[in-house]
Amino acid sequence: MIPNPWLNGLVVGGAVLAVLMTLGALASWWERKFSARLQGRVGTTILGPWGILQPFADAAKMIQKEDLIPRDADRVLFYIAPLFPVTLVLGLAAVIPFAGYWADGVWHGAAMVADVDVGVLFVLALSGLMVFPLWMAGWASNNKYSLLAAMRAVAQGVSYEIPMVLAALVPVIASGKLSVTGVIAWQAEHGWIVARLPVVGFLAFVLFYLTSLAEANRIPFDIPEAESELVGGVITEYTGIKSGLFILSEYLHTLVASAVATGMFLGGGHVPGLAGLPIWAQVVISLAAMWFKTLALFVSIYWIRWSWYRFRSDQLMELCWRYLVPGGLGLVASTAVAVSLGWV
Amino acid sequence: MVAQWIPVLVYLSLCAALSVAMFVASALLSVRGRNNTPATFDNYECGEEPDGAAWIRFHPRYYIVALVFVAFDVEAAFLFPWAVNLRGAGWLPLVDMFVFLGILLIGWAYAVRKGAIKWQ
Amino acid sequence: MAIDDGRSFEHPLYHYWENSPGGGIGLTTLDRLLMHSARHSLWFFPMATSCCAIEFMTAAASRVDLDQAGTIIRPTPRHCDVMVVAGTITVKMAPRVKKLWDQMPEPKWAIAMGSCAICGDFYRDIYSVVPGVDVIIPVDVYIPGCPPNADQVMVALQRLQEKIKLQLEGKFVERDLRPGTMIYPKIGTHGDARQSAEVAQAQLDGARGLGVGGKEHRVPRPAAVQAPPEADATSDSGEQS
Amino acid sequence: MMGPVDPALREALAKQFPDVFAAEGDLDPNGVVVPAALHVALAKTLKESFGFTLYVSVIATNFPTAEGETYEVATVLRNPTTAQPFWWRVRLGADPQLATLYPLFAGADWQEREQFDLVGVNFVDHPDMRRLMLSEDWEGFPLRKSYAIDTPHTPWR
Amino acid sequence: MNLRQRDRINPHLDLDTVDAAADLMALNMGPQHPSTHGVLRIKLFLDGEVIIKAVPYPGYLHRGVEKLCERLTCVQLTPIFDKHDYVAPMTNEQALNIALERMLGVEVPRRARYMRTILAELQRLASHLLWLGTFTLDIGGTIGGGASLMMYTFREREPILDVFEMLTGARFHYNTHQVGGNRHDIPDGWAAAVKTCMDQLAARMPEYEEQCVTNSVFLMRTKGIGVIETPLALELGLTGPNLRASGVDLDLRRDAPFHAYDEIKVNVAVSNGCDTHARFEVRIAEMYESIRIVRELIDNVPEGPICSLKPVRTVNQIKLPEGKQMYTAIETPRGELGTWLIGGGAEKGACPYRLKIRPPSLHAMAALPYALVGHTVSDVVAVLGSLDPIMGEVDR
Repeated sequence: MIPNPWLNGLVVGGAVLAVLMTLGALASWWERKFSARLQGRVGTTILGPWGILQPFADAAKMIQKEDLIPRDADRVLFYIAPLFPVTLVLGLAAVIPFAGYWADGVWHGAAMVADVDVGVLFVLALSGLMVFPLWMAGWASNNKYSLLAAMRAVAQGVSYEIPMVLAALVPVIASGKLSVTGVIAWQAEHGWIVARLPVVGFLAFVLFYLTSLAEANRIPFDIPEAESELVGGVITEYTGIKSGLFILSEYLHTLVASAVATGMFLGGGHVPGLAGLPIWAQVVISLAAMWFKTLALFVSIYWIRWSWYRFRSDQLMELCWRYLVPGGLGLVASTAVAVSLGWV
Repeated sequence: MVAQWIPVLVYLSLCAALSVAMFVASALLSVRGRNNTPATFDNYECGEEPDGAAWIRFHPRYYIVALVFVAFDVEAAFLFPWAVNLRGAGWLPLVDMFVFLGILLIGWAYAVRKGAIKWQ
Repeated sequence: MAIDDGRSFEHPLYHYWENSPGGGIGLTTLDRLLMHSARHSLWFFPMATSCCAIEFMTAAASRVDLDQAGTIIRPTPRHCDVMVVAGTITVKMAPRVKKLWDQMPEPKWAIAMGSCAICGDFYRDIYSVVPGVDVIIPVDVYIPGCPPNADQVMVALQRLQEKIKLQLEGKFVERDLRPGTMIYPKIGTHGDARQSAEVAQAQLDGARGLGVGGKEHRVPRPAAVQAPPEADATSDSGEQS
Repeated sequence: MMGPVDPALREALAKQFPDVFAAEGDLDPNGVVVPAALHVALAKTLKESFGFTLYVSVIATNFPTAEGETYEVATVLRNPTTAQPFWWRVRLGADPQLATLYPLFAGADWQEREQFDLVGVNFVDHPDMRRLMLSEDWEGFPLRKSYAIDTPHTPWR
Repeated sequence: MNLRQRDRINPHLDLDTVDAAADLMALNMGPQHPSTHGVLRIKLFLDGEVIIKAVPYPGYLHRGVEKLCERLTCVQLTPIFDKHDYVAPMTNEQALNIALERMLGVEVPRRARYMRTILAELQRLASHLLWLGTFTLDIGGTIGGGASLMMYTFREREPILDVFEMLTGARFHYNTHQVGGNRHDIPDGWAAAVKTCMDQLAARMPEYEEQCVTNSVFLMRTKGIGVIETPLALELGLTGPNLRASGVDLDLRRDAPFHAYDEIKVNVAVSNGCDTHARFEVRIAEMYESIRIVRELIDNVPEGPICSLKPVRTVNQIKLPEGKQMYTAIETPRGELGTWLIGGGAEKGACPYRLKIRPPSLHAMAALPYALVGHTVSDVVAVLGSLDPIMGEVDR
């Protein structure tokens, strides 16, 4: 952490941004190779070693594509909607400590843009905002597929927000902290939430993971895209880099959501045995640990994506309101009882 | 207190600048077709002429979902201050919140029974 | 030579660059880089109608795998670079093909896959078949065969990449066959003209009632709006009992 | 087996339609020729009394003769339990009109529309007699013998 | 509300029943749409996401084949017939040639009949594999689990096409049948190749089935969706797997045998579910049955000639009797493919006077207005995929 907040935002923020953007671009290449391997294909091979330059070629192509705005579209909304998703998704990463270290028996976060004391709320709020660009895009296009997709996206986004908040309450109750660093520090001290709270912690993690999938519009919750029925979903009418920004934001969202889940439930950068090492070594190891956990979650998201089928929109809402919401309330209640009785 | 938000602000502006930069690059480099026809700017509808605008009046059930969401989201927001201060606060806040959650659950059961959240 | 000559698209800002000192060289390099990228990221729009569509799907599947060359098949024309016309185009379908072609953003290319798309094959003389898709859209690469084997799609993709390279270097002379000189068919209404007009009007009124939407729709709701008929819209759907 | 009229079935039908099935000529493998007036009644009897509930097809054919245009409409039904098909033909004049089978068989809806589209036989009382295959503004009926196969349809040919 | 499906749904585009002022969204699906299996257009009238009325518009691939058939001689017709149902060209050829043979009274040698049976069953496997892939693609999405299964089924389909290529030299449109028998005899090593192919498929099919039936989302998406009740299915003229999934035990392979089906036992899969999942089950069961039949027959192909007529030398070698009319039907992967053949056309009878093809897919499409009403937009693709239409056959 650099003492000057402006400089800290610029330097650390720039670094986080660069890493996330690179990973986001590589994620699309990696997904293509991964799905190809899953399906008995080869995947991209031609551009660069193992085709690794493919996403950059795609981006360069998208930048030069013609920018078409439908005649009947709401031009202003249509034009500005693609600005938001990438911004919002990257913004989520502002409060996540990507590393950490022990000093004086206290766990400190490192490699983070800002140690905000209401970090969890910040993450949930930005994540809730994600439906707005989708809605703007779908509505402004004046395309019926986009509109249907946008309505589904909003309904799904707001519905899954609630179990997500409830799942996020479990580590908050356990740790008594609202900042992501605080939650991780408590986990470093007492043990990771998945393990520390038997069953409840794991269920909360699963719930958070599922709702993250839904918020990131990934199969089995990718109703807003739904290529096979709604052609291109909300981005049906978007050409070139505008559609590219929406697609990029989805990759980034899975990446960042994995990082958030790691921080909230898997102890973030904490691994046992760090205490006693020099600080720089702790930071390097915890950075590696954080990314290892994050990417493991990320891989599992895509594994699910390429092997599952898609829910229907009403089944999706049914699942959320009938099972996930009361389930989340139950998790919160049981955690509260456990904490009040001093079991954890 | 405010100082901790400065890096977030800087970082968010960086993110926004990135999106804007892509827009600018696209504006500089994108091409314009010479042979565009009126059909180019029609809405895509599988190659058909669109039948009217997509802006229709929505079915009320969309709003019901939104209303139920608002109710639950406000409750969830109330839960946070309680959650932070629960440890070591004794029995009373727990019972209070259980009463609160119980009322919420009754509302939930009513909504489910009435089919208010049934999407279609 | 101006960079935009002989192309179906233009770069609105390029001539400022060209005229600035030293801009020409940088611009040529940039253009080469961009077109090199475009060449290796050709996304296909499947205008798949009949038999060739199956071989086209096979080409995307394991044995050939178009993804090797960076090709993704996207269902909406707005995201795509290459239209692959796979199959017979009928008189009824042709206006839609043309419209979808128009809806693709530049730069764009077309591949005619199979003899039906090339010339109509043995349906050529039939009343309802268009004798070759190049009557309505400019085709860049033809894949002969009935249907062509799946690997031929990959070969065609390579030919198209070569062609784009040659176009870029100014070595390829385009045939005098651009959409301006081509037939522009109109989509007729199919049996429900009255229905369409009524639905469209009702929806426009709805949009006006909401007070949102595009500029041209932002007009005050007409004073004399007739009351909606009493007919129950769901009467024929039957309750899902 | 694939013959149109099984003798036992013919015996039974002859009781109800003596005019049609009494003659020996109805064993012609081309199918029984039925007067247009009996078309619906025969289909109804077959469906309700003899179990021919599977609607297979309807085929209209144009026969230009020296006297003028004539048409034949053949209808094929199948009995799903015995898998036996049954078909009969109706001969029509220059202005082909025939009662629809849509009230009896939902499948007749599209089949009859198709025959109307291609051959030009008008099925009376059909609720939705539009063209099926060709566009609404198409002129002529392609499967009539007088329609040239390469009849130009602007603007392509 | 115990009305039959037929009575409570009006399939027609009727101005009185669709209220224009009710703010229904008129959504066109097709003619170009990733999941309409070709160029079908369905106009949906939506209330929210619920389908109030679905009006299909076929004909975007109407190639005038029946008119063309009146101008080509019987010998020239086979390659045309390949292209109707482009997913199962083999059985289409057989439908034509059986019609011609029955009209001419030509016997087919036993060896040719066995070969035809094997080819038909292999084609059924290839066709159903493609169906399985596209059906799951519709349910699972282009980017998703459905695409994975589609890639697998296309991979399994390739060996079958290779076997066809070994026999006929063509991957897709074979032109291997002729009046009186087959054109190409079995090459060396063909039986072994077929057996290898069947072993591989038999080993992998359970995996693919399991990938669907153990997936709760798949079950949720298919069960109770797109119901076509038995009386309606019969009235509409649904045939093949679609009819059997509506609870009617009718299979022309067993009930009106052609080829060598009278010499072997065919177990017919029937389901009473009437819904999308029932159609899925029936087709999967048919695939296992096809594997069994091919394995049973491949070692027992009798020796002998493969064609009872002279090899084709001129195009008007075969002449149809004038004035003779006949309906012939065989069971293709999609159902009853019938031909109404009237002899004695042009070229002194070498061309048919009229050839009406009775496509099973057209009848399946006619069920859409009934099967879709009350479901949501997402279900359109599931129902459409389960009916397995091929637009080349619908529009001809």
